[in-house]
Amino acid sequence: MATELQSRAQPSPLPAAAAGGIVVENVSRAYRGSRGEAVPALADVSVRAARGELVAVVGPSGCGKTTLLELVCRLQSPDSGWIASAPAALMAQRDMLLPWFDAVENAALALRIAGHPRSRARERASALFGELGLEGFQRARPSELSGGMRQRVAFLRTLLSGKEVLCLDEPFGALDAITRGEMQQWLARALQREPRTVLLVTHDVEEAALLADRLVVLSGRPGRVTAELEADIPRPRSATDAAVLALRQRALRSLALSARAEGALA
Amino acid sequence: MATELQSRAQPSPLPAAAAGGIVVENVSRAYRGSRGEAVPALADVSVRAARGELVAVVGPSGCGKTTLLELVCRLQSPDSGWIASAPAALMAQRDMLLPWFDAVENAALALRIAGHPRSRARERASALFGELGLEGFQRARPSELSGGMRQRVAFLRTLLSGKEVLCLDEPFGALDAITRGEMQQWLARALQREPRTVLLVTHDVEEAALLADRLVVLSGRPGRVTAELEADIPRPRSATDAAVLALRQRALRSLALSARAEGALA
Amino acid sequence: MIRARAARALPPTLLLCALLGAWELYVQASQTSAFVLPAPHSVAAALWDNAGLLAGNLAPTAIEVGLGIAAALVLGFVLAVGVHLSPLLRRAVYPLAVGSQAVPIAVIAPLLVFWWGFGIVPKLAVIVLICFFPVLVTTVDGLMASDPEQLKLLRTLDASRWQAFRFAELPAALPAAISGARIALTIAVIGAYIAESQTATTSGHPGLGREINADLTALQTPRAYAAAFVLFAFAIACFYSLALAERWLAPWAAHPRERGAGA
Amino acid sequence: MIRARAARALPPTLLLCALLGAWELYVQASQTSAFVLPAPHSVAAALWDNAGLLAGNLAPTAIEVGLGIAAALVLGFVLAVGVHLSPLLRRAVYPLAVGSQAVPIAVIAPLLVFWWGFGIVPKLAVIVLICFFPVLVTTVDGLMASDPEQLKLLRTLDASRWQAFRFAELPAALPAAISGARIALTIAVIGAYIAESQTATTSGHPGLGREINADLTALQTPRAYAAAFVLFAFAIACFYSLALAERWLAPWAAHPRERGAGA
Amino acid sequence: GSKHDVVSAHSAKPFTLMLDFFPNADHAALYSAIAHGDFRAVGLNVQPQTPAEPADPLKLLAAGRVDMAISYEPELLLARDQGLKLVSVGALVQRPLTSIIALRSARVGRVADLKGKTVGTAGIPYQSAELRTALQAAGVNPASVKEVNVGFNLIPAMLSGKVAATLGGFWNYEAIQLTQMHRHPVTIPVDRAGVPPYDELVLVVRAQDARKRGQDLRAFMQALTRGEREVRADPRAAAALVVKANSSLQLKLQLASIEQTLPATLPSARGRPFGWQDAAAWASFGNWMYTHRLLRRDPARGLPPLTNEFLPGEGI
Ligand SMILES: Nc1ncnc2c1ncn2[C@@H]1O[C@H](COP(=O)(O)OP(=O)(O)OP(=O)(O)O)[C@@H](O)[C@H]1O
Ligand SMILES: Nc1ncnc2c1ncn2[C@@H]1O[C@H](COP(=O)(O)OP(=O)(O)OP(=O)(O)O)[C@@H](O)[C@H]1O
Ligand SMILES: [Mg+2]
Ligand SMILES: [Mg+2]
Repeated sequence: MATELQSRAQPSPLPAAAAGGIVVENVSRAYRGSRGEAVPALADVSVRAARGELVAVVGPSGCGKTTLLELVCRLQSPDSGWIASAPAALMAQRDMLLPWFDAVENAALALRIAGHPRSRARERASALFGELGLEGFQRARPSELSGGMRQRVAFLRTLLSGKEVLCLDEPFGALDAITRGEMQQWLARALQREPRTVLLVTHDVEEAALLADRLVVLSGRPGRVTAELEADIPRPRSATDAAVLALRQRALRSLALSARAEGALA
Repeated sequence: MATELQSRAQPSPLPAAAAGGIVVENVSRAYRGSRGEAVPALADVSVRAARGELVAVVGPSGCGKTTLLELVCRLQSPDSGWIASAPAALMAQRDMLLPWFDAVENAALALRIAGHPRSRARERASALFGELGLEGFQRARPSELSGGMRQRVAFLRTLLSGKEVLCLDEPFGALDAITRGEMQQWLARALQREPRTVLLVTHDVEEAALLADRLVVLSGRPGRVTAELEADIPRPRSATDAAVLALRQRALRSLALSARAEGALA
Repeated sequence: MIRARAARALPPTLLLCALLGAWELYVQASQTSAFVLPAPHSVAAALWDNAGLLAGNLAPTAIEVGLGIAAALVLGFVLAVGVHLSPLLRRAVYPLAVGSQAVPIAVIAPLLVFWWGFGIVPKLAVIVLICFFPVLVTTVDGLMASDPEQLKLLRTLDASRWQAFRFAELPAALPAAISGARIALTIAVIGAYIAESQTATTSGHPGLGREINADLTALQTPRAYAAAFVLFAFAIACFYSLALAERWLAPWAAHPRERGAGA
Repeated sequence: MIRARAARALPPTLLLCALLGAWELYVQASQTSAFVLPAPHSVAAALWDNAGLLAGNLAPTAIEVGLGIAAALVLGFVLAVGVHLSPLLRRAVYPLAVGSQAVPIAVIAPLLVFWWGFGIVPKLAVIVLICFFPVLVTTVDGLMASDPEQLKLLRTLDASRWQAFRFAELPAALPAAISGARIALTIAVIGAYIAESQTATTSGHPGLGREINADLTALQTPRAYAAAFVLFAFAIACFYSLALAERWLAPWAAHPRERGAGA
Repeated sequence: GSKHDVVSAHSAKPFTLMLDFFPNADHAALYSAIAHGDFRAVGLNVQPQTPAEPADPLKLLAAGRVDMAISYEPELLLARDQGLKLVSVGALVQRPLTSIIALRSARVGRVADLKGKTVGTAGIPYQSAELRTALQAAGVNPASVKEVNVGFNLIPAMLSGKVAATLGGFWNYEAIQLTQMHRHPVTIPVDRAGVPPYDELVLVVRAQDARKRGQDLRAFMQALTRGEREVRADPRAAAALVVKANSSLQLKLQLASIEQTLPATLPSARGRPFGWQDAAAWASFGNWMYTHRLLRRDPARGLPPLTNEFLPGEGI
């Protein structure tokens, strides 16, 4: 299994530790703003996900969650700190469907890239459309899909990449409560069948409590880890389980605290 | 006040009834699919919003909510039925910020269009950035904003249009729980100061229960109205109010029912 | 359908008629010499009288345009892809391609004839030299303008450079490339004229370009105008046939507004 | 910075040197007549010996290019906007603009001289005729390709047709228009050559185009090549100065990849 | 220019003259007369213009854009056949300059040697007819010779071995050029190969001007005659003036060209002035063009295409 290291500083013993999982250690990242000033997005963030773990990341809007995922997927490099991760697939916040391909072709993109012949790739992707409630829309162009349908196609594309690590950026944000619940169950089952390491960014704390093994709460910009909540709740979980509800409350409190701290700073 | 009528069939006495509000009556709408077949999106939908009312629309993904809003904003015409509405502004599901303008310029777009001089328009929009947690990002380009920040800029742009009717398509979908709560309160206050008619599409039933005067639940594709729930709950509301929780539960049940009905049909 | 088409052809036809009318009036009123500006009616007469000759001369010109543009499109496109994929090529070849556009054909024509003689080859070389450039520029610009977010996506899916090109950059650049092809196709017609003027020909039907030059020196001005009119119409035909082909090549770019909104 | 620039200029310079070397070898080996293909060293000598003359002749040509391209950009752009905003203009004017590209300058040159005499005006007319077209096509295509969702947005904000154009279509089309301007600017140089060749001139410093033709007929082939080389370099300079201007005109389109990713 | 120039430019009448081609040795008399102030002395401010192509001068003359054009006798006859009311008022060169030129390396010594070979022309119809006439006169079937239109690239086409010979180059120009390059051309002027002689370069005006502006034309011819004498007196100075007008030219070649052309600038008939045109020769050349279907109408009918009345000592 290839675990790769990415760093601005000296090498570290992280890769071995990452083995199939994710290690983010003391990572900071700032953007250059429109007037050339530094816009710090992440400050000294450390997050670990062991192999097969699902770690949820919650935090106020603009705190650097998307930045964190792009760092793990090596679309950006950290200004300082180390990151190690097995090959990771990213489901971006905006669906990024390619307008020149139809829905199946978009979903099957990873298979095409991996070298599968076109018809086989389409077949495999098409078979899953029914399960995601997209039956009949295989040949629709992205512009002919609703927002939630687009998101599900993008989700499917990410899953079909077959990568060991999945970075999901608000994967169900455009779905109604019922469809979202179905998709969460579907994901949980899929991960049970074929365990993968998942870094899940979500703004729905309930979703985090339902799916995660661990919750990482980030403060407002620049994002710092303000809390890490373990979710030792047996599966399958339901939104009405007491443990889930309790975790949700704890997470909300941490989130509110970190948001307030930010407000105090501002 | 200009209330305009849009219809494919004979004229009707609707405009008068709409006066500052929205009347959608027996509207059906089908798209043409990629292979030329009809894709019904809305079937015989009737929705009314009196002047100053906030009507929330919930329904499974792909049931035609976005279509409904575009019909009200006259970006599409119905295949049958009547629609009447005061001039309406649309906040689309995807933020549609213009990449060549900075954040304030995007927010101030409606003011520019209304003929305000550039500096005045920017000033007015800029003043609201702090309230939405965007202070300091006035001159950032859309590509330099996080998903939630983009959404808030788009929201601001819609509000600044000054239209009597607002059609909001999942306005807070990309926001974390805390920021979302703040934005909901902000909207509620803004509507109290300056009442407007709002058609709010949301996939968050709690949000609907918190904000709406009435909830319209749509069935799965093609969307039909399966329930209309009155929300006679005094304001300000809180997510923990018993009435809000009860409404939320009722709405979820209707939603689940309509989703199941759809599943039964499929 | 047919009625709609007829309605579409109406405005340009009307405008053309108006222009021709104004031209006729101007010639009559100003008494301009027919050798500087023949009246439309005498051009029309020349067109009618020489229909066979003009048709015979259109054939070789059309063949030159067809072969030349095909080669130019391929060259322009391949160069664009090369320039896009290789920064080295971009820096080395692109400036030379730009400069090549400023070299008068008259300077290199003797060399072309020296190398390839009197046949069609030097003419095709001229057309290619003139026409590859718009395709090159628009395609390079189109490729550079593709969405960086899409490229990020492809990177996370481990797409190779080539796959990123094929799945994202190429389709995104196609509309721009088609713009370039449109320009190239149109100027291919004048390119053929220049090619015929500047390189040697054996006789027979030497092409419309040669015919125009011969008519001009023989002071057969109305016939030269008639031949130019044939080129004019031919260019329009080429241009609009590409517009048709485009819907098939890049349907997602085929002007969504014409499909969309309310449909 | 300066070092980086020097490094950038290296590949084209090396390639140019390699090409010149190959050319020199070819001429020496094949014993090609200097009147068909002069050797680079004799072109270089001609360049050196006639530096003053060439510079003197570049001046009027550069002025023609400058004025001509300015007028062509304005015409192409205004026509594109007109064609885009008015379906009638689109149907009426666009085909004629396409056809205009196929009319040989030689046919209309006497008319231009008849109208405007021997000065710069008919030359500018020729340059405009040649150069407005790429701008027209790319701008029209760019305007048509703007995002229908953005236009929906503007409609809900009650934007007038003109505002929709100004706030959405125009900025979206600017990169494509710049592509067209790039092509136009490059071919303006050859346009000036054609203009000078095809219209009559009084002497003095008649421009590089005239000079090339006079040199060719006087069999001063190396000097014709030297003059062509000046045009070659001039076109490259024009092209890259527009590339600089572009960053200022349409910063959001200035190749995000160069700013972005990891920066 | 000196102060003197400026003053007289005001008093002198502008007179636009369009050349047949780039300024060259054939225009030596013109540039000499300009440089020596001969035109100004007769009240004309002559401004030469260079055309874009050889057909332009007559067109722009007929359209009234220029006052006089230098053209070729065949071109003038064609123009008149097309209905242009133009007339030649003097001959600058009294014989055909157009020649069949071959390189010695092509092993063409006489017209008959062209049999089975490729000949380059500039694609001008009457020159093709001249080639056919020459071939027939030499007993060669024109069908056995391949004619290639090489435009203005006559010499490069020969030097690159693509054609064995060319018809269209001038014996006083291309041939001298090749000689100076040591390429030893074989030169056969077309009037030595069976084509009736004609005046290669003529001065053409509008017929109406020939009627109304006789004074200007007479003055022009008078000054030009003076210029011609100056050339004769000092060919080297004249060559320098030509080179000054067209910097592409080489002095050595222009001087040789002027010297060799001088015999052809004066009429062969004794006692005739510079510029004299032989009406009989014109008639016979016109007839040749007519019989070769280069003209639609017999030029013998209608008004004469030439007049000598403005030459010094002629006319009224
Ligand atoms: N390309 C960029 N250039 C400059 N600043 C950027 C850029 N991308 C992001 N930022 C800034 O970095 C910060 C973090 O952005 P990021 O997208 O990671 O937030 P996020 O946590 O994903 O927020 P959200 O929940 O709203 O999606 C924001 O303040 C944003 O303005
Ligand atoms: N332009 C189009 N062409 C064809 N079909 C379309 C088009 N737009 C929408 N549809 C179809 O119409 C249906 C309703 O779409 P709409 O976007 O209104 O759904 P929605 O309720 O907004 O869904 P979501 O909650 O996922 O955003 C979907 O099945 C979609 O596939
Ligand atoms: Mg984000
Ligand atoms: Mg929607």
